[in-house]
Amino acid sequence: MRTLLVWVAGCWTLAGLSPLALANGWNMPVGVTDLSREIYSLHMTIFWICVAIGVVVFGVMFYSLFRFRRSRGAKADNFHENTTVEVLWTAIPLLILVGMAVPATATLVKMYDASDAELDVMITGQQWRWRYEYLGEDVAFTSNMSTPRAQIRGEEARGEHYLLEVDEPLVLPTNRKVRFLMTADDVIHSWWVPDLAVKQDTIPGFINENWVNIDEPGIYRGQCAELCGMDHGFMPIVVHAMEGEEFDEWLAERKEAAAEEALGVDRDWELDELMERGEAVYGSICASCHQAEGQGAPPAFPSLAGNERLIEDVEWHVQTIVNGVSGTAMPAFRSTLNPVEIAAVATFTRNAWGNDTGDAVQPSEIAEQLAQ
Amino acid sequence: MWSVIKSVLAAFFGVQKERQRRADFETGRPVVFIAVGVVMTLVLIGLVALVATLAAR
Amino acid sequence: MAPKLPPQPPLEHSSAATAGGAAAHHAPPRGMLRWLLTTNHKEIGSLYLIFSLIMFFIGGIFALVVRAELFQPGLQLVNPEFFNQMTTMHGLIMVFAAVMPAFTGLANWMIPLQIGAPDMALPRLNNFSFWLLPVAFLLLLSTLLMPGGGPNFGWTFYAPLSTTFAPPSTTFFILSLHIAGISSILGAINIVATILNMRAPGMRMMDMPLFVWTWLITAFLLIAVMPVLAGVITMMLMDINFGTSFFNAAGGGDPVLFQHLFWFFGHPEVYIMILPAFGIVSAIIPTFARKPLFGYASMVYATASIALLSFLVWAHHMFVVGLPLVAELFFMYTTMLIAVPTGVKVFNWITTLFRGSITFEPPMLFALAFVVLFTIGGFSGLMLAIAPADFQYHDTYFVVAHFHYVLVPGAVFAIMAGVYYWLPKWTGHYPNVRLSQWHFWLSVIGVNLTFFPMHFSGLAGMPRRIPDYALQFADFNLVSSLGAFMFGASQLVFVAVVILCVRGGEKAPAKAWEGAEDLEWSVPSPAPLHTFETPPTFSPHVH
Amino acid sequence: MSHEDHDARSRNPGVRRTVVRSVAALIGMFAFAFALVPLYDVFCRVTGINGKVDNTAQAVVHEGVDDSRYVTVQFITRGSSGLPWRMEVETRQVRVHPGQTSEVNFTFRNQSAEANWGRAVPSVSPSRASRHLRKVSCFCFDEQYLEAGERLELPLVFQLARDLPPDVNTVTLVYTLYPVTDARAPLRAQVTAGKGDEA
Repeated sequence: MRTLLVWVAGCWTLAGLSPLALANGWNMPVGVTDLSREIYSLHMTIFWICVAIGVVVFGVMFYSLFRFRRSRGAKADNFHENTTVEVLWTAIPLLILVGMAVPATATLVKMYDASDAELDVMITGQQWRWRYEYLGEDVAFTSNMSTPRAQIRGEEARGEHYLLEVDEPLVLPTNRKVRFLMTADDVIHSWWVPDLAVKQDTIPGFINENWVNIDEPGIYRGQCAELCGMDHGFMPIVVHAMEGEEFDEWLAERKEAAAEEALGVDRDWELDELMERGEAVYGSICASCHQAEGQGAPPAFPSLAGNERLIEDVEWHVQTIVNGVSGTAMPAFRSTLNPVEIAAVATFTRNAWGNDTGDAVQPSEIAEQLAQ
Repeated sequence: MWSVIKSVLAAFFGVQKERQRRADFETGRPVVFIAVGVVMTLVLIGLVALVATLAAR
Repeated sequence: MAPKLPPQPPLEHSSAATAGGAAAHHAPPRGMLRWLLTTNHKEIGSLYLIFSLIMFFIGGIFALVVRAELFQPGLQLVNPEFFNQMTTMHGLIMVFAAVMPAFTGLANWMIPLQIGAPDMALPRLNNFSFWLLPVAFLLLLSTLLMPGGGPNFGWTFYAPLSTTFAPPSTTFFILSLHIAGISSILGAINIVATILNMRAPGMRMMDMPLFVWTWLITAFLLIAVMPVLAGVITMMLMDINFGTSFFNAAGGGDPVLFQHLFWFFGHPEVYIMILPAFGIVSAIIPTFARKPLFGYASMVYATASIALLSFLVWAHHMFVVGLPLVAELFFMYTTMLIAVPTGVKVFNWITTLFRGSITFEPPMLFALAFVVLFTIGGFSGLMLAIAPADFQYHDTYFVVAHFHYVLVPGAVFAIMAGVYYWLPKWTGHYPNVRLSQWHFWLSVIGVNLTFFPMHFSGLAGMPRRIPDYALQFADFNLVSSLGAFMFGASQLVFVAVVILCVRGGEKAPAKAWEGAEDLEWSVPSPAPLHTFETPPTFSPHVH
Repeated sequence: MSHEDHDARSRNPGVRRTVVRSVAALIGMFAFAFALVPLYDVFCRVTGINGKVDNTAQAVVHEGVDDSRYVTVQFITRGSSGLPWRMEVETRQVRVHPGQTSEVNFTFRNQSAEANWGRAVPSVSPSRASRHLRKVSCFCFDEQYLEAGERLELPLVFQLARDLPPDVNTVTLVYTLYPVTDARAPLRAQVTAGKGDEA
């Protein structure tokens, strides 16, 4: 008898928990796009249908368990078939689901219509960072997680947006339809921002399409949602949505900065200038594999500190950075880093951690090799 | 043949009378039921694909 | 889960009795050799169940390493590379080494007894398909010690992470899955041959208990689906070692093709893991409600149609991979169409309870927990079927909560219910009721503490398979980890119950449970090594 | 239960028949798994799923130009690790009428110190448009061979079918450069070398 009461109490608290699901942080975000609101309402509709069916089903079950206990002298009946009841309890859920299929289809059709967008952004998933390119604006940058590794190891206090902060967020205009072209360089990743209700796998060698039309400015955070290897949990996505005019200003600024960076290629750079710039590039991109002190994690990721071949053969060193190594996790940075960054990180890795070869790789050499 | 189709449809729907079950097992041969089942599955695929293409338009 | 058949008492007694009349009957080999060479379905059944329990604990330890790391934000215990190996191995061991062998063990034990057959159709093949398993999974576990580590690409081993970017041990992973696949295939052939050809005279196909019916359908699914898995991993092997590019875009291949092939195997596989559970629960609930199963015919027909319909729904695992709109709609509709006839079978069990005369022995407790918690898993399954909503659920902890609810309180509780239900028949003793209840309540609370918060962390935006998470998911993961350790510990109570039950405990008569009707209860408890030498006369009673 | 009884049971005709049928089904399903690969390819080409584009040259269909609407065709070129080539397109996007044939030039540059083989793998978005994209001549049909530092300009001649769904007004064609694994490269080398060595 006692077991039954505890049992019933246990299950009813479970059912009771469901209203809690409405509280913020417990449930799916409503989001800031029409689609995300539609998906949220689909989610809550099917949720409440399930709760309703659950209450009825478990109600009948617990009533029978309680009422027809043998210890209460219940005599067993012998009926074991009533197809009309069975037809009913199959037809009703089927009708409910067919009813759900209609709005779901409408939402899905809308989700697949990425036509006449005002802005095209190419999103490329790489092993363990995202690369954004504004098509036609030749503004492109890589977005790396900016949570310091010390916070992950627990040596420092964790910031508010722990693991969900990047050095270069994807900046998008509000109230404009933005079309995403998504692909990957190595393995399958998945670009997901819950507030925008956009989740799309990025598949190497293939292009996927999606779109968003953000209503409110703000910062929306997401993560990679497809297992992609060691740092799958450490390649966040931050979208910074701003008003249309503000976005145009930002874009113009970035174009200018990119042009200026291109100009900077021809002049000769000082060694320490390159070292400082190289250290920043190394920290955000290369450290995740070759580690902060360049010791790497052999055999998967070779060590750079005291690497004879690197020290002796600058040609091979630059080649590896520019063209990567096929079949390994070392990507080609030819199209992701500009000549200044490649020269800077090459110089840094040739002079840091005791490698001090003393030579500075000039951006002009890299640019000339790339433009060859 | 029609009764076999009816039985397979009942199976898809998931509800069947005991009497019908007894009749099915006594008279029908299993391979007939399997064949009709496969054919009905193909018909179901066609139907659902049709609905999907119409809905996608 | 793992009745260690005591080597001595029941065997001597039975073989002596039955050997009386037969010609010079050579004594069975002694000790270890006996278990290695046994062709008896009862011994092989016990071997399967013991193996499955050991693997259940190994898989459980991998899960506890995962949960220990996720206890708090930050990386405290393992590096991400090893964390991925733990999640992958947890998935592989639990699916292929714990749940499937456990059901095969119950099938080996009970199918011959329930259809009145002396043994399985192909006893030597039966022995061979068991002893393939330790080989396969020792090989799989040994990959953890190989340079580059064990498989770290998830139990779904999507290409190209599992082909071009995989550790060198992947070839061993493929070999071990091949061996495990062959073992399941041979087991399935054995079961189909036994059920179709060796029923007691008078027992027609329609008089078979539901556990035998569901296992027949499962065996057909295994025969249809395991070769597709073998095909996929062979293609993977050729991609990795022989320079083909089935799944490599560079050579004209397509990683999405891998997902189609894998899930074409994958979804019938999850039905393979739940149909026997339906069979077990459909045997237990009528027994303890002392009332025939409601809608036996519907149950049989629905299970039969699942064998075909389960092949139409595979791409609901791939809603966000970039399927065209028509395909997305097709699979949403088929998933809805199949979810209903399968889900409503739960109502049959509940109506069996209605106006019954119910008692709550351990098997019944687990069966009832199965009905309640499996239904919760079924509801989250219905939510996942809505394709637009799946864009937010896919690859988050909401999906993890869904499939754990249908697998842990689903398949695993049904296996435990089966073990509690048939232990008296296997060992001749009732399991200790007090300890069983402790095991039940600790498991139920542990399961809910572990997996219910995952619904919320998933909805709030926590992706799957990540070793560390943002601060807003901290509380959910804390509760989940506590629950996981509680659930893990409570399985030790289960081992105690089983060992005590094998050793001693309250004597059980042949018909151990008052409401039991199937053929296995006509055999003495503990079941002698050789039963139904002369086929029993079977009189069909109404279902 | 002596061994003879074991054998007697397994020689029972029913068991043998079931085993034979099961093994046949097994071999059938294993073959079916491998047959799915070409089936998938054909199915993708026919329905244009997954942006797969037909890699064989198609003749121009003279069905007249539908100048009632413009379609923007965008081109994106992407390198990949392990192939030191650079691939650029002369114009980022072109506006064409369905039915109109147009040509765009792509330049390939081998930036490494030794000759190697590469191949451009196409992908079209939205995937439902790939069925209506006819490629008359395209460098993506076969593997390219570039000497060290060689620069090569290759045209893409294509035509958008008139029956392109009306709601598609932007088609993006992405080419990803991949190294040709040396397993096949020497084979191609003899072929071209045989044809005279100016390559």
